[in-house]
Amino acid sequence: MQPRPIGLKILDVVTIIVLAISAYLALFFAPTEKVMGEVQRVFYFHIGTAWVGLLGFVIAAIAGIAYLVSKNMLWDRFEVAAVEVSTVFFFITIVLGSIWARPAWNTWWTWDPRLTTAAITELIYIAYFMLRQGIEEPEKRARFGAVYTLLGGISAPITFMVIRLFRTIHPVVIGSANGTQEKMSMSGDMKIAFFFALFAFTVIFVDMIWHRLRLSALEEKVESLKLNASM
Amino acid sequence: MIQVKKLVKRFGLKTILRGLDFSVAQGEFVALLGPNGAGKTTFLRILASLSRPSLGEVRIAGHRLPHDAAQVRAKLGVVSHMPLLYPDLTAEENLQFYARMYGIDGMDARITEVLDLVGLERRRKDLVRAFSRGMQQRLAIGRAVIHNPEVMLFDEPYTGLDQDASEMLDEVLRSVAAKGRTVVMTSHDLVRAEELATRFDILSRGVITASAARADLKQTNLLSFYKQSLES
Amino acid sequence: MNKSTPSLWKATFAIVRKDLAAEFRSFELVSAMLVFSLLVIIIFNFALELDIKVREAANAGILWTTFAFAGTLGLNRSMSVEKDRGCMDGLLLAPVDRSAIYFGKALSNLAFMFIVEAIVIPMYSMLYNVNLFRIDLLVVILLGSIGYAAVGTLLAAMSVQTRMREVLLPILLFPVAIPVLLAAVKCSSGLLAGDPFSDILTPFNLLLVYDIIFIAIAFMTFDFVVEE
Amino acid sequence: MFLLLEEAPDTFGYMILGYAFFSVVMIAYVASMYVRNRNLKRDLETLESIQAEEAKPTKRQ
Repeated sequence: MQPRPIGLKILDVVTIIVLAISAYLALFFAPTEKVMGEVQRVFYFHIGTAWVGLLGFVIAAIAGIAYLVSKNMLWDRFEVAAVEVSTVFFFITIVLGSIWARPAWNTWWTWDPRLTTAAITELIYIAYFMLRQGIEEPEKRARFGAVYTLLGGISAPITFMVIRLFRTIHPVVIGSANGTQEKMSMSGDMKIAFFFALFAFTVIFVDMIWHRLRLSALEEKVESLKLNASM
Repeated sequence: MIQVKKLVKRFGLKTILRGLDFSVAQGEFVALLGPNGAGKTTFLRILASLSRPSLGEVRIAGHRLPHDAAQVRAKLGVVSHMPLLYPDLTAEENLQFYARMYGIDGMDARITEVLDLVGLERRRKDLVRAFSRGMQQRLAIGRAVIHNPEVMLFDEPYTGLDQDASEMLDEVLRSVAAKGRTVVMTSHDLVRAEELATRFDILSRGVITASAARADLKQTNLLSFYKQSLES
Repeated sequence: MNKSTPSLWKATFAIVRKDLAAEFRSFELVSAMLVFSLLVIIIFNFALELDIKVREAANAGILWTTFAFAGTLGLNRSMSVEKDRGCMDGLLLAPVDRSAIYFGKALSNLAFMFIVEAIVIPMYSMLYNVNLFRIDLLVVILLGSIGYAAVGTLLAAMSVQTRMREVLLPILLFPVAIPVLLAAVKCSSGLLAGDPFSDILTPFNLLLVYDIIFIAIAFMTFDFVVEE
Repeated sequence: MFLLLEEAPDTFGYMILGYAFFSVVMIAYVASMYVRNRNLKRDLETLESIQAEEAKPTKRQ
């Protein structure tokens, strides 16, 4: 594989810097929340990872459609990279949410729409990798993967809507909360930490996708050499 | 009847067919010979419209693949090493089903005709489950000719058949091929191929490496021709 | 002998007819689904200690869990029949549109689900003394089964082509089919609790939306699942 | 946490747990990418050397 391109090297450094700044803002800069105490500080990273987790899911579905239309393996690599990185981030989101929920709601887990949808989405991701694992041909793997991300990408929002009919106790962070839900109010410094976390995780996400894409390219190269060797 | 130009088929990174050229005139019976892994089945699946070419041009009876797949399919009969039959249906019901899928009018008369052709008229009402391998394969041929196709593709039709069954199959294949149909058959059974085909093409490493008409093979026999073309 | 390319409708119907004819000869699939359904119901009965109070809340959930599990059996089996003997190639060789194959298989899967439901529902009504024969409830069951069979047929066509085959189908299907199952449960439990129809309008609409979207998606992507 | 004890509940431990978890998963993921990358590079080298030698290739699995 070629050495890391200069752009990626710069991005790696930037990623570490923004992660450090975001951690500083979340841990020290933002004021302690009155009701929840220190644990509220995980919220910044919870939101950051959730945001890129969802972003990755959307990117994967779009890459899936692009693959089916163009049959260009580059889109397949994009899809895999997006799903894999998102799976990691979404897993963090769910666990951080759970850690927050323990003191807040006095339970590690609640069957709240957001949490449940997140968990189901994570299961769709895992099913996606199991599907790919079971297919030898790269081209078929790409096709099936694309169809499945498309199905998952459409069913997840409907899942959310359906589960919301049952009940919710999740706070609404942005947008209007209706009367039954508690609304989290943020001070100015909190908002800085919040928006910086969103920005920081977007940068981290891009950096990781880039690395994952390079890994896929290498995988493909090795796979093709192996095939030629065994012919 | 069949023209193939510079056909390339890749599965992901693996290239199976590498710029294959091939053409068959109407009424020819071409045996496609070659070692395992040479791409015979892949090539036949492309001709059968079951697999898309990665590059190159494929024309069957004037129609382009994969673009005009529906027109090609209507003129194509395929016999593979799998019977493509439903074991829980009778011979008649299997043929009825495929007749409906091909939109054939006067279905019953045609089914009788076909069952006669493959010598299974007396087993018409029997479940395919109870058929021997050879009978299943004959019924599979009946299934493949139900719509009176102009072009027929046989993919290793003798797989799993004993001597007697193979001989019976020979007769059926010959009578099916006799009606001016164009046939392409893959096989690694040189004896069978020699009896039926009018032309022999060798497929090796994704291209046709040699071709000989039956007439040219008078002096030398098929086996030595086959070995020579693989070595070169 | 005349021949013409059959219409989408005729080809679809031919496939359904073939599947039903094979099934009515052996009853393998329906009987397996049926026995399995009854076992699920019995297990639930003891696992949940269903006294009258719990049962009223749980009826809808038990019914749909039963249908979903039994449905998976049917989906797997009806696709492996095509795959094992190469019959899928036979279908693909016919001069019919790919969507005819999808609709044909989806309709026969749906028919198998209906047959099982037609036996499970009266039996369940009898065993637990609830009346499930209500037109509104039957409509919900119809819509729920349609959505489930629509996605299930597509995913079964995928899973039979993988190394894990039958094992993979529920793993692929359940997370994607959760909306249709939950919406159906919500509708059914509302109806069984005697709520007016206006109360269950939201889940009912979601059920409809899911059906329409997923039939459309499956119809559009089925080509990609069977082509090579 | 000592300062804020009267106003807010003591949830300092949960916060530490959260960030510790985050760090562990991120490090694990980055490490997995690194390991996969290294293994692939090693495979690549082996395969390239095999090709260079034109030796009879063995099927790797």
